[in-house]
Amino acid sequence: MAQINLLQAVNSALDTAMDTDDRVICLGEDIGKFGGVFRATSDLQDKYGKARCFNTPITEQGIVGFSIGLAAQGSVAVAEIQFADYIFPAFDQIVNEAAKFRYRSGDQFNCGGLTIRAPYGGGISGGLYHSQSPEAHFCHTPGLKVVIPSTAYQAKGLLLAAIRDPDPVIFFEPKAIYRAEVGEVPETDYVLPLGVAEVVTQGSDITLVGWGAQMHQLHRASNMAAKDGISCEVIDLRTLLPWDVDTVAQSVGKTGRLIISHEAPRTGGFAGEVSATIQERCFLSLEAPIMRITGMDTPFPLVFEKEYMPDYLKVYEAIKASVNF
Amino acid sequence: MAQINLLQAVNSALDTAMDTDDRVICLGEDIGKFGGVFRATSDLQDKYGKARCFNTPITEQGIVGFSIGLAAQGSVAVAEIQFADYIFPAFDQIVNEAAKFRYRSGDQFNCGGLTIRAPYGGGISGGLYHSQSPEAHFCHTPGLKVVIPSTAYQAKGLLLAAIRDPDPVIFFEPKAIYRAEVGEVPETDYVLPLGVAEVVTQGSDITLVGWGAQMHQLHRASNMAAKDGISCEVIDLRTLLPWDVDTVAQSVGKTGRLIISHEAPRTGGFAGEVSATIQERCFLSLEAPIMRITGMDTPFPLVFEKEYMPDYLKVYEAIKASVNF
Amino acid sequence: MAKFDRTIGTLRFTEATDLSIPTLSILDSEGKLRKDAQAPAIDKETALKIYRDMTYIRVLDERMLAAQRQGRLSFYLTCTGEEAAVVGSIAGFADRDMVMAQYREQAALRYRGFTSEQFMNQMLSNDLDLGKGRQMPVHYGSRELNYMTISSTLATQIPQAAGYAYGQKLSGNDACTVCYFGDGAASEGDFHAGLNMAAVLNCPVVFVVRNNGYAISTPISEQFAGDGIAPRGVGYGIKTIRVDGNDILAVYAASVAARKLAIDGSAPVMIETMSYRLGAHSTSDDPTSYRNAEEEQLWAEKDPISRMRKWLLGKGWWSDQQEHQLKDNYKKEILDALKSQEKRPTPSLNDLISDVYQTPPQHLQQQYAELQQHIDKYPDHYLANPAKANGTYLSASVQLP
Amino acid sequence: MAKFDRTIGTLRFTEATDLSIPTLSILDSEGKLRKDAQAPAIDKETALKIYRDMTYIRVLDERMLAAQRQGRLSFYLTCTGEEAAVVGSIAGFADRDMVMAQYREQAALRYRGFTSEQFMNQMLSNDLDLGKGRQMPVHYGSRELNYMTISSTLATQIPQAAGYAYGQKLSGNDACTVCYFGDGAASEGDFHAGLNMAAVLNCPVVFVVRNNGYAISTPISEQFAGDGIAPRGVGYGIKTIRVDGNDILAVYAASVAARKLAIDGSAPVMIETMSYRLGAHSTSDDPTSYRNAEEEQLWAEKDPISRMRKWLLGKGWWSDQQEHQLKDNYKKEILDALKSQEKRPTPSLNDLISDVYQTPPQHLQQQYAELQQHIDKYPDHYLANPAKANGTYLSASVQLP
Ligand SMILES: Cc1ncc(C[n+]2csc(CCOP(=O)(O)OP(=O)(O)O)c2C)c(N)n1
Ligand SMILES: Cc1ncc(C[n+]2csc(CCOP(=O)(O)OP(=O)(O)O)c2C)c(N)n1
Ligand SMILES: [Mg+2]
Ligand SMILES: [Mg+2]
Repeated sequence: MAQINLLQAVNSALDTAMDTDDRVICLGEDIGKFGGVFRATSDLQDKYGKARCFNTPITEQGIVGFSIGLAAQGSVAVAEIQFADYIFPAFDQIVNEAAKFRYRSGDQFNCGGLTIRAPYGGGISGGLYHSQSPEAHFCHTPGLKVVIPSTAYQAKGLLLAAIRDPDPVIFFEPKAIYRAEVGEVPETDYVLPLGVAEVVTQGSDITLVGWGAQMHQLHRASNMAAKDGISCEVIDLRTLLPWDVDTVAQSVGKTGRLIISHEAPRTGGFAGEVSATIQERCFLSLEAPIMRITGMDTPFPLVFEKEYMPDYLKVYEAIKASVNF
Repeated sequence: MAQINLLQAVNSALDTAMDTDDRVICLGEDIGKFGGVFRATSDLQDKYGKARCFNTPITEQGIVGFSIGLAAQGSVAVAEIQFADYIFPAFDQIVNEAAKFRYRSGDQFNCGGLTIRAPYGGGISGGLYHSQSPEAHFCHTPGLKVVIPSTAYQAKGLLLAAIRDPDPVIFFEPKAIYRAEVGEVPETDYVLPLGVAEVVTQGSDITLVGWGAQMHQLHRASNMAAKDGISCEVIDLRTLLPWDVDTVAQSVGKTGRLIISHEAPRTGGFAGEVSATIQERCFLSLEAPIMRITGMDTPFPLVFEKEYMPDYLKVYEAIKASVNF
Repeated sequence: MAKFDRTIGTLRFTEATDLSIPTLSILDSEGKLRKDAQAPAIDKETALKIYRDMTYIRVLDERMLAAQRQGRLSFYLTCTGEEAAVVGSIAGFADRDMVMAQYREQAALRYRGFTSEQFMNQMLSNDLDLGKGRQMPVHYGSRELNYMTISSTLATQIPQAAGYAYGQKLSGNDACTVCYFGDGAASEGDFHAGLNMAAVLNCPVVFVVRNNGYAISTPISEQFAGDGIAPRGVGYGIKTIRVDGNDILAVYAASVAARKLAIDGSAPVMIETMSYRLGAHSTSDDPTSYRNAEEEQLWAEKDPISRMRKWLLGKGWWSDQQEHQLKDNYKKEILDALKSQEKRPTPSLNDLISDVYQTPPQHLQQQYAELQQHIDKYPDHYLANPAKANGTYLSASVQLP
Repeated sequence: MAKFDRTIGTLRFTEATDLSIPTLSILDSEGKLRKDAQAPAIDKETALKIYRDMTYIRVLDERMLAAQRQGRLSFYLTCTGEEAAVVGSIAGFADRDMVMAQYREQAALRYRGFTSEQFMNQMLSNDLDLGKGRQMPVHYGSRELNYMTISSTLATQIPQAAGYAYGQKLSGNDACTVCYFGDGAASEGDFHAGLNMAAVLNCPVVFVVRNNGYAISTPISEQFAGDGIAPRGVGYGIKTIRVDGNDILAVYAASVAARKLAIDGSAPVMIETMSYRLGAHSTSDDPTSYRNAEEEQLWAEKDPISRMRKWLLGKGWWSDQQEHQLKDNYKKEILDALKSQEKRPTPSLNDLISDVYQTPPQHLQQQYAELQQHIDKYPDHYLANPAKANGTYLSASVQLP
């Protein structure tokens, strides 16, 4: 096993997917010879040819529409959207088409072979249009699956699972930790299950739930809290739709406290869904209000990015507030 | 004051807006001579001319983009999207552009003159693409306001407020009750405040929160519950973004119980946001879990529309469950 | 690819009139071959199949309009006036070619073999509907007949068709995709995305643009300012032809040629069929408020079916007697099918949640269990023959879709 | 409007080559007037202003590239190679015309009078940035100069420009909108929406398409298959011209004529400037992996600034001495501005939440109050000169935007 970073793990997953299945096709803006602006598709065109790994014109609605058609025909389409901020022109194709394709046809047709990859999130001084976390928009769309890895190991296993999953999957990659996040990743083929959360740290006093780059803030906050004698159970959701309610509910049943954290703005963010559901399931176990530590209800800022972000200090303060409630 | 229906109230608001301000322009698919497929813009082209009320080509992204430009220039653009189901091609223009226009320019430019009207919701045997309630997608977008009337009186007062509001507003109209909902509506000019909920029925045992066509299900359920001796406080949110947390929190502080209901699918729906927020604000007052009575997590169905819908019977059962918790 | 190497020293703007795209016309209004025309090779069997299917759809459309008025179905939408544009084009393709249509192309589905019962099952949302009762009437689809299920959202099928065709090319199965859409749909961003991608990625797809003068109430003069849709194809580097959409031979000839170009050349082709929507947009529409009777009359006189009949009669391939019998048979077949299929039950309640995903996830199963419990409490309130309810539910002025 | 009345009896597909759009060229590569060319009327003052602003931007671009490498700003993106396309076009418009640009048109902003300090304020996100430190470098905007704030999302400004121009027409203020975008952006659905709406709704907007051969790494051969972007304009019924984008006189002549057509005729006009992106896409890019040095060299020899200089020298309007002095002055001006403006403080923390709405709603005020409390607990951790932090934060292989 080699030590590689999250970006290399994505590349390895794509390589494995293309190698093990001729029907896998990668497409997107600048992903061909250039290997993508982040280099996630490096070498794939050389290895598998221009027919299976190619540049598209700059049209996100076209990329997704085209990929739906490919998938409906029997190919396995892995489309890259250059930044998650640019996924919105494809919103109709994703929400009205991909998500409803199987249902509306009575299962005569499906586009389950579709996976849409997009780097998401802040922390790179990207301002309004290179920083957004749009996951909640897609989590309100039955028919889609939404997956976000937080480590290199997860990235490869979850991306392979997403590509091979029989339903369309949106796969958001935490670009801020593309290189910083390094770990042991098998060179061999493996998948991690979709729809299953990972309890990363066991604990007894409070449950912390997050996904993607935000996991690192949770770990850091959890370590700080440990020094205060507070034991945090840290859960990485990994799949947001459908999400693993049981694992979170079981944990909160034990700890009685819950903090959910994400970078996206608070109002309408996915933390609200987790909070509402867990409140329904664990009402009698709750010893303090479920808290949300999130981005603020503004567009993503530039100079005040650090202040906007739901960092470990904000999580740490919330842990203390919850425990002292 | 005349008895008119909700659709006529919308028409009256548009008429008043165009009459009182030359800068108001109505545009959209089939809204000109034809007066729109629902007739919301009837007679406006005759009255105000083709320059101020006109058909556009069929391109929702174009309609919204064009309207943003109009508003930035100083016009007051009232764009119709023929069905809320068809707002998604305009998602990027709404979420990345309209919502962020003022912020990104440091308030040098704004498109506050923009209002987007769209008929939404089920109950008309419209199936997947003539029934959706996409409000939650927009409520996760700082910079927008989201408004939904439930009566003819509200429709006129809120639409006039939306058109004159200094921020871009998405105005969803409950098409299932366009004609059924009739009430006294002043012919004169008036506005209702945005961001303020209406306590429609005072009650003491449980709070019911909803908006749009769903209010009628809540009223009916509330009447049924009254016969069982349960006193419901019914709140019409009217504006979803920004929503009136204080009014709901105050009510729940009193009743200790809350049900939120909407037609859109449960997961990621706006009820989650209301639940999470009220749980934070009213934790110690809650006597039962906050419940959500919503559409199911499927695309909008056709033959099983009735089963899918969060109707008064489902709300009534939830009221009993909450009170007996 | 463009070379951009022709320079000029004087300032001149290029205008729409600099590219004049003529309309291919083979049969004149009397059903006679134009003198200068080259008629396509077409055998009697194909010609008669085309004619029968055009006629079938005319009869189906008339019957279903009436049935909708009687409240037997919630919604309907005719192909009337455009039968030659649709049947003439589909006849140029092979059965293995995928069809991705808009919603007004039931005639193509019939050409592929869709039965009267199958039409009824979909429109009545009964238990045999291939779409499991989930979509409004006329949203057909058939995997068996390579006819992609219709989506109400305009133009979304255009980039999808490009992708589907790309997949066909990679599979090497000597097939292409034929993608239909209207003059109105051609204004959507997806049109641009799909045509440009098809061209630059060499996808074997034939785009058939049905220019029928209107998009609901909006005349083409308010839809675009150029010379129709055809010049756009040229702009994308797509081989493009405009045809008289009421001339069955012109449409057929163009389609046969287009398919060959698409498959042999691995490239998209565009056909613009010039025709007219003789009926209302749908049963929710009344065109009298936005267009005049003279215009309608003018086009009614160009009726593509009677024009083809004259040609067939001229060739001695058809007789008035056959005509009467054919129509009577179709009327009976269609009415019988309506009567029998409307007695069928609705799909199973489980189809409310199946197919959202390949396997229903836990939360959906739970919601379903809760629903069943709830229905058990109010058995009379739910599951009450919703197919019937459809017939009365829609308000007459609601435009669907 | 189209009449569609020309018919033809023989089957023939129309192809891209049926519409050949030439390139307007006035100055040859030596800066001499072509024999067959009609030079536009241009006075010395305008010519020198154009030349100076082109030169200024070349100097600014060089300086800021270096500053970015030194970590003094996070990101930069040059106009190099396209100065004539941008300055030549903006010079054809009036100051009251609105500019809606993509991101590579800083030269147009300079032409309108943006100062070195103003450029720096934006790039350094300091307290005087008109955009209040909210956007990445090069996302300029100035209400005073009628220059709409740049958005990173490609092509969104195109339908907006149509709407803006429609508003100008209604206001009757004898102004138009000039809308810039690249060959890559022209593939977005918004392009189609904007151009078609502008044409059919008669909007006085001039679309300037900068065809510079690449969209990041993607060459135009993988962006479209037709003859560039110009024929699309013709398809929409828009008067269209293609010009040598490195020929200042051709660009200027076309722009002056385009503005007149747009305003007098209440109609859109399209100009395609054929040029080349001589530099990298941005400071996050390295073009060596996707194009070769020969190609770059070929285009470097066509440098629009030196071509214009030759013309000016030929006319006796410019001298080598003036040249040196001008460049030295600009270098100093720019470096001084960088030094002084980078010392300025950041905007006020309140600008994190202002302007989301005209008035911050209650929930946002509350979030802000909580943030302030939190910062008070960790005063050293936050508000630590973020402008400086920007310089080191970005990974070199992140493409922004
Ligand atoms: C994205 C989207 N926008 C709007 C509509 C509503 N709509 C349904 S049909 C139609 C007109 C389409 O006209 P055209 O493409 O010319 O087809 P025709 O009906 O003439 O065959 C409209 C606007 C829709 N279905 N989808
Ligand atoms: C909607 C959207 N998709 C993708 C991007 C990423 N992106 C930024 S610039 C660019 C290339 C644009 O090329 P072109 O329009 O030719 O302009 P040029 O850089 O050549 O001036 C891309 C793909 C974006 N900013 N917005
Ligand atoms: Mg039409
Ligand atoms: Mg370019």
